Amino acid sequence: MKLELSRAQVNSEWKREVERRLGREVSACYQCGKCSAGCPVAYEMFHPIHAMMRLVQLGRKDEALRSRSQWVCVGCEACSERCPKDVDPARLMTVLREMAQEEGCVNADESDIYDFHQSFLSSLKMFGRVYEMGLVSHYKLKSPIKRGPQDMITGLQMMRRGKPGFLPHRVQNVAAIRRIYERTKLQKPADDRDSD
Amino acid sequence: MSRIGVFICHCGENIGSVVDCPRVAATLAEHPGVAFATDYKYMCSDPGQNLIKQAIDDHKLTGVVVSACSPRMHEPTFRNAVAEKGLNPFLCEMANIREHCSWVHTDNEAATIKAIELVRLMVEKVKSNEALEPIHVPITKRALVIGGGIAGIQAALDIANAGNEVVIVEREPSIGGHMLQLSETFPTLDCSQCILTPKMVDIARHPLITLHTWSEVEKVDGYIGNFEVTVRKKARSVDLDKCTGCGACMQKCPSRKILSEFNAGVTVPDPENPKKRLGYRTAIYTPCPQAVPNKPVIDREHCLKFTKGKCGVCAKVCPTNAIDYEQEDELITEKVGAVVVATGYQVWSVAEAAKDYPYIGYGEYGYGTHPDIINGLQFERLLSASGPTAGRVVRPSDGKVPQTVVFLSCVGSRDNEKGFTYCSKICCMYLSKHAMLYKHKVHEGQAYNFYMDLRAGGKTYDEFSRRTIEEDGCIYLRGRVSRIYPRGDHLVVQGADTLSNAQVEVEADLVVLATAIIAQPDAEALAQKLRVAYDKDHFFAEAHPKLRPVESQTAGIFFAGTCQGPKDIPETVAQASGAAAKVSALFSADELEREPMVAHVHRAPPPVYSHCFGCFFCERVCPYGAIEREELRDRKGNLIKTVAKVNEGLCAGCGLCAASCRANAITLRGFNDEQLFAVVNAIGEQ
Amino acid sequence: MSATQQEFEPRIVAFVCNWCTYAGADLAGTSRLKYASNVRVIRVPCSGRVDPLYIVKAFERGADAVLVSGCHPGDCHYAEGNYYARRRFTVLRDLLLFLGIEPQRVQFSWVSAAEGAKWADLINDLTEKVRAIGPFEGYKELIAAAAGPA
Amino acid sequence: MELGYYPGCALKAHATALEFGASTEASLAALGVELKEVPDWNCCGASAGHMTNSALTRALNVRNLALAEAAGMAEILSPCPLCAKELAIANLEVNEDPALLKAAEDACEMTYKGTSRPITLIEFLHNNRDMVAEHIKTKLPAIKVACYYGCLHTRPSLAMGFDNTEQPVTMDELCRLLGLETVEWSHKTECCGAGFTMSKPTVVARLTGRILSAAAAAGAEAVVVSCPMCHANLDMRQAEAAKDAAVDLHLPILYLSQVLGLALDLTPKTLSLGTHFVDTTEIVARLRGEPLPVATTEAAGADGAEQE
Repeated sequence: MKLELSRAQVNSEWKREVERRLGREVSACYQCGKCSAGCPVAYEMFHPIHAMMRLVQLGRKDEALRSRSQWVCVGCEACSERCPKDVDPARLMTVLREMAQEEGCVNADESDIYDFHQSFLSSLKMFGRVYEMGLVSHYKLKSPIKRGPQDMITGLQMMRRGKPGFLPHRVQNVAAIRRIYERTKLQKPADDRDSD
Repeated sequence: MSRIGVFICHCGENIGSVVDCPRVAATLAEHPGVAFATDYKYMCSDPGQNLIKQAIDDHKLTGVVVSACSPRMHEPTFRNAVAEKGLNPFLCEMANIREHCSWVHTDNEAATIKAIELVRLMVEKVKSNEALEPIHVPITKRALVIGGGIAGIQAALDIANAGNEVVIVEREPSIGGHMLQLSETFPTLDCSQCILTPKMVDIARHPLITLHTWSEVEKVDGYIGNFEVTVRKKARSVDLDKCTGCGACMQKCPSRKILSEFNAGVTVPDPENPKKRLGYRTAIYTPCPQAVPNKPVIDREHCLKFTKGKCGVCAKVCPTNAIDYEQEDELITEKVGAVVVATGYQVWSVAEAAKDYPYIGYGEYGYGTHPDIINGLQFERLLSASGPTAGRVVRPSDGKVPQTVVFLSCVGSRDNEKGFTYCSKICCMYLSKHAMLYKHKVHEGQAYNFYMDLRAGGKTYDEFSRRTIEEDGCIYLRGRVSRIYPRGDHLVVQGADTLSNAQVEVEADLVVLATAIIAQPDAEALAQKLRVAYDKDHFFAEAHPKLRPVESQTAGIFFAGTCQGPKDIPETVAQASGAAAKVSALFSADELEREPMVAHVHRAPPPVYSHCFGCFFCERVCPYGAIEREELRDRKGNLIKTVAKVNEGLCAGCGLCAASCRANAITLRGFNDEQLFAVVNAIGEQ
Repeated sequence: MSATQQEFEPRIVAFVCNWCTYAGADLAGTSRLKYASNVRVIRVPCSGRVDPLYIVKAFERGADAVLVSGCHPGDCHYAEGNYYARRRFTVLRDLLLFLGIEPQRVQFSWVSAAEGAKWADLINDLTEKVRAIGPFEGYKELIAAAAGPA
Repeated sequence: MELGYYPGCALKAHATALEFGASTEASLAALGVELKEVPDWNCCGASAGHMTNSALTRALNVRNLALAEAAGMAEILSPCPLCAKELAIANLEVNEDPALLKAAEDACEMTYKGTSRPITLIEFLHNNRDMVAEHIKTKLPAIKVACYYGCLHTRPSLAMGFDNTEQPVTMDELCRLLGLETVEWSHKTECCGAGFTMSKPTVVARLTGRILSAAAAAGAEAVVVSCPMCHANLDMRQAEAAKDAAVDLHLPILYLSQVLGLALDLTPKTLSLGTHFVDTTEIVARLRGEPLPVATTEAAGADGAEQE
C-alpha cells in the first residue's frame, strides 16, 4: 500500500469534522496500539482500531469510511477504557459509522451486521419497542436464501421455550417515536442506502 | 542632572525585525536626562560592549540602560562591562524588549511603542539608582550531601578530594542507593556492585567525610555559605562504636520473614526446602553484606522486643554489648556552606491504592498482585549475584526457570490517564539489558519486549540494544499491552504489534514491568525545607534547563542525579561531579560576594536618628529573621529608642519589610520607593 | 460609546516577581507565544515587595488596570512573600472602592516560571476584560495636572 | 420500598430474556421491593441505535429518562446493562452538554432536568446487600460459580461509575453472600459478542468459546450473569462456542436474579429456570439441596454430563 499525502489532505476539513464529533484532537494519539491489543474482534479487522485512528491522522477519508472495522466493532468500550491518551477510539468508531452512512459508503461486506441494525431500528420505529419475531423475519427477508436457513434449529427451540414472543409489544405513543426518527435522521447524499 | 546612556540592541533579527530600533533610539535621545542613545546589531558582542564603554567616556555617562534581551540572560554581562569603565555596575539596568516585546508581538508599530515605553521606564529608574557595593559574607567550607546513592557518593568524593569537608546524610542503614541493587549495568555490562562498593569504602575511609546513615534532614536554616542544618539521627538501637559488624545478631534474630527493601520485596522458593522462601531479611539487619557502614540497625516495626516486649536474643548474642534498646532519636546540627541534594527516585508501583502520590494503578495488569508479574528492580535482584537466587533467574511463584519472559516498557510512563506524562528515560536501555542477561543465563529461553519507541540515545547505547535484538534474538514488538491474565500456570500477555498491524498474544512464564521512575514521595516536603522549586511531578527544578542544570534557584543549593529527573548512571555521575565542581568553586574563595539588593533601615544624625519608631512589624514579616534590634543612644549614652537593623548576611532582599513598613523607614536597595515610584510615574508619559 | 470602546487600548501595568512570573513571561517570549501588547512589566524581587501605594499611583498616572503576579503558593522564592502580598490586596480592595477605583481593575495572579502559556492567556484575558470595563476616567484631571513637569 | 423499573424489550414477557424478567420481578418482590414500571417506556435503541445513530439513541433514552423523571423516579432499575448503559451515556452527555440536551428534548418533545439515573440489578442489590442478607431463606450450597459481568456493567466507567472497571467484585460478593463459592477467573469483563448473536454468529462463537473455557478451566460448575445478551450468547450459543474452542462444554448459565430467587426459596418455575438451552435441572437440584434427578434434557449440545 502506498499513501500519497498532500498538505490539503493531512489538514482536511473532514479530519477537523471527525475531531469535532470525537471531541478530541487525533494528534493526541501516539499509536501505542493498546486499543487494538485489547480489542475482542481485532482479528476480524484489516485495519485494527489504532490503524483507523492513523488513517484519520493522515486525513484518509475514503479508506477510513469504507473500512469494515467500524462495523465489526462490538462496542465493548475496552479500547476507550484503557486508552492512555483518552482519545476514545470507541467513540471514533461511532463517528466513522455515522459518517459512512451519511456519505453512503457503508462497507457491503458487512451487510449482515448493517441490515440487522436496520431491521432492529425499523422494528423499534414501528412499535416503539423491539418485536423480536418481526425483527428476525425482517432481517432474514432482506436476503432469504443466505439468512433463511441460519439458526433454523435454534429458532425452533426458542419457540418451544416461548421465545421470542409472537405478539409485538407497543408503546402507546408510537407517533412520538416516529417523530423522533424524523428529527434525528442522518442527513445523507441521495445515493445512500436507506435505513428502512 | 543625570546623564543616561541608552543602548538599543537589534539582537540580529530577533528584535530588529519587529521593533524599529533606530526610532526607539531617536525617541529616547530626546528624553530628559538622556545624554546619548544609539542602536546596534549585537550589544552583547565585543564591539557592542566597546560601544557602551566608549560612550561612558565620551559622554560622561552617570547611568546606562541596555535595552535588549531579558536581564536574566545578560544583566551580568553589561554590568561587568560598565564596571570596567569605573561606572558602578548597579547604575546599569536592562529593558527587556525581546522576550517581553519583539518575540511576543507581531504588530511592529505597537511593539515599537511598547519598546519605547519600556526603555523609558528603565531610564527613569536608573536616574534614581544609587551606587551599591557588593556584600561580602564568610563561607563555611563544608558541604552537606543529602542522599548516599551513586550521585551523593560521587559528589561527596569529588568535594572531599578537592580538600573540603563533607557531611553525608542517608536515610537507609547503608549508603549505596539503587545502584547497589543492580546486577550488571548497560551498555558495558560491568557488575554494578564491583564498581560501586570501592567508592563506598572510599567514603567510609575518607578523613574529610562524615557519614550519618539511618538519618534524615530535619531543618535547614541560613543562606549560601552559612547554612545551619538539623539532622535527625534515627535510633539505630545499635552502638556504632561498640559494634564490630560480626553479624551474630542477624544470624540469631528470630523474625526472619520481613520483606527486604534491598531485594525490592521479591522472594523465591528455596530449592533445598520448597516450604521455605529466600529473599527475606531479619528485624536486625544490614541491607547487604557490602553495606557501609557494615553495622546493623533494628527495624522497630518488626522487632519482637519492640512489638511484643520479649525476645532480646540479639543483645544476648552480641559479643560487644553493642545492642541498645533504649537508644532514642538524636538531633544534631551541622554548619555547612553548600548543600548537594541527591535524594534519588523510587520505582512506581502498579498496585491499586497509594496515599503519597496520585495514580489509578493498572487493573488490566492485575494491579501487580500476581507473583510472576514483577517490576524492573525486582528482576535486577533476580539477576544479581547478591540477590535471593544468587543470580539464577526463576519465577517467584514456583521457582521454575522461566522459558518465556515478556518485558513491558512505559508502565506508568508516558501514560496521561493512569500514570505520568513524562518518559522515564532508562527503561528502554535496562529492559534491553534485562533481555540480554536473561538470554545469557537461560540459553533456550525466549524474550519479548513490548515498546512504543526504542530510546537508545547515548554512547554505544543503540549498538547495545541492537545486540539484544540481533544476537540474543529478543523479539521487539511495537505496541502497548492491553491485558495480562493467568491461564494455567502461565500468564497470557495480550498486546499489539503496530508494525504488522496485528494483535499479538504471548503465553509467558514471567512478566517484567518497566514501571515509571518517580520522585521520592517526600520530595515536596524536602523542597519546602530547602526552599527550592520542584516541577509538577515533584522532581526538583534546576535554575536553568540548559545553562544551570545542577543549580537550584536558591543560592548554595545544588542538585545531583535523579531527584532532578530520570537519568542513567553516567548522567547521574556527571551531574554529581558538576555539582561538586560548583561547590568547590564556591569554596575556593574565603568570602562570598552577594548582590547588595538588601533591605536598609533609615539612619540620620541627631536629633532624627531614624524614621523607624520600633514597631518591628518588619521583624514579624521577615522570612529570614534578618531584622535585628539596635538601641540608639545619644552621646551621653542615654537610650533614645530601639529601632530595627538589617543583618545583611541573612537578608535575601525580598522587600517584604519595605512594603509593610508603616513609617517608610525601611527600604530595599536596588528597588527602593524612589526608584519604583519613578518607574510608575513614567507610566503616564505617552 | 461602543465605537470608542473598539479603539480603546487599555494601559495595563504589571508588577511581577523576578523569580516566577518574570521568568514565566520570559518563557512566553522564548516560546514565541503571541499576546496583547497592552502590558508594561515592572520587575520587583517579590510580589510581596509591591506597596499598595504603587498601585494607586499607577492609576493616578493613567493606568486602566494593574496586575500583580507572583509565584504559586508554596513556591515563593522567599518562602512566604506571595502570601503577604495576597493578604495585603484583600485589604486593598476596600481602599480602592473608597478611592473610586473599581476593584476588578486590580488583578492578582500566580504564574510560575514554567507557565509561559498561562502568562500569555492572562494578559489576553485581562486586556479583553479591561476593554469591556472601559477606560479609567477617575483621575483624568489629576493626570492633566501631573502632565506638567512632574 | 418502591423502585422505578425499566425492563427493556428483552426482559418483557415472551422475549429472549423472559427468564431474566420473570426472576428479577419475582425475587425483588420477595425482597419487598415494589417495581414501578416507567410509564410508556420505549426501547433504548440497543446496539443497533448505538452503532448507527447516536442522536437517535440519545433522544430515545432522554424520552425514557424524562418519563421516569416526570413519574418522580430518581433511580430506575434497568436489569439489562445494555439499556442501563445507553440510558447512562445519554444522561451523562445531556448533563454535560446543554446543546445535546436541547436537541434531544426537541426530538422527543419532552423536557428533562437530569434528575433520574439508571441503576443495574447488580448495583442495586449490592447497595442493599444488608437487606438481601436479611431476606435469605436458605443459604445456597458452596457450589463453584464464575461471575461473568460482561463488558457493559463496568464500561464506560465514566457513565456506569460502579465497581472496579478491570477487576469487578460486586457480583462475586453477592453470590458469596447467598452461600455460593465464586472462582477467581480471567474473563469477567471480556466481551461475548453482544449484539452479533444473529448477524455475526461466528464472532459470538469465538468470543463465548474463550469465555466459557476460561470459566471451566477455573473450576466453575456454572456461570452467573446479569445481562440478556451475555445469557443469550453463553447459553444459546454454547454448542457452537464449544465447537469453536474445541472443548467439551456443559456450563449452565444462570441469572443472578435466579440464584437470588433460589436463596429466597422461590420455585424454579417462578424463576423460569426451565427455559434455558443448557439444561439446568441438575444444577438447580444441587442448588436446592435436593437429590439429583435422572439427567433429562432435550436441549441441543446438552449431554447431561455436568462435571468435566
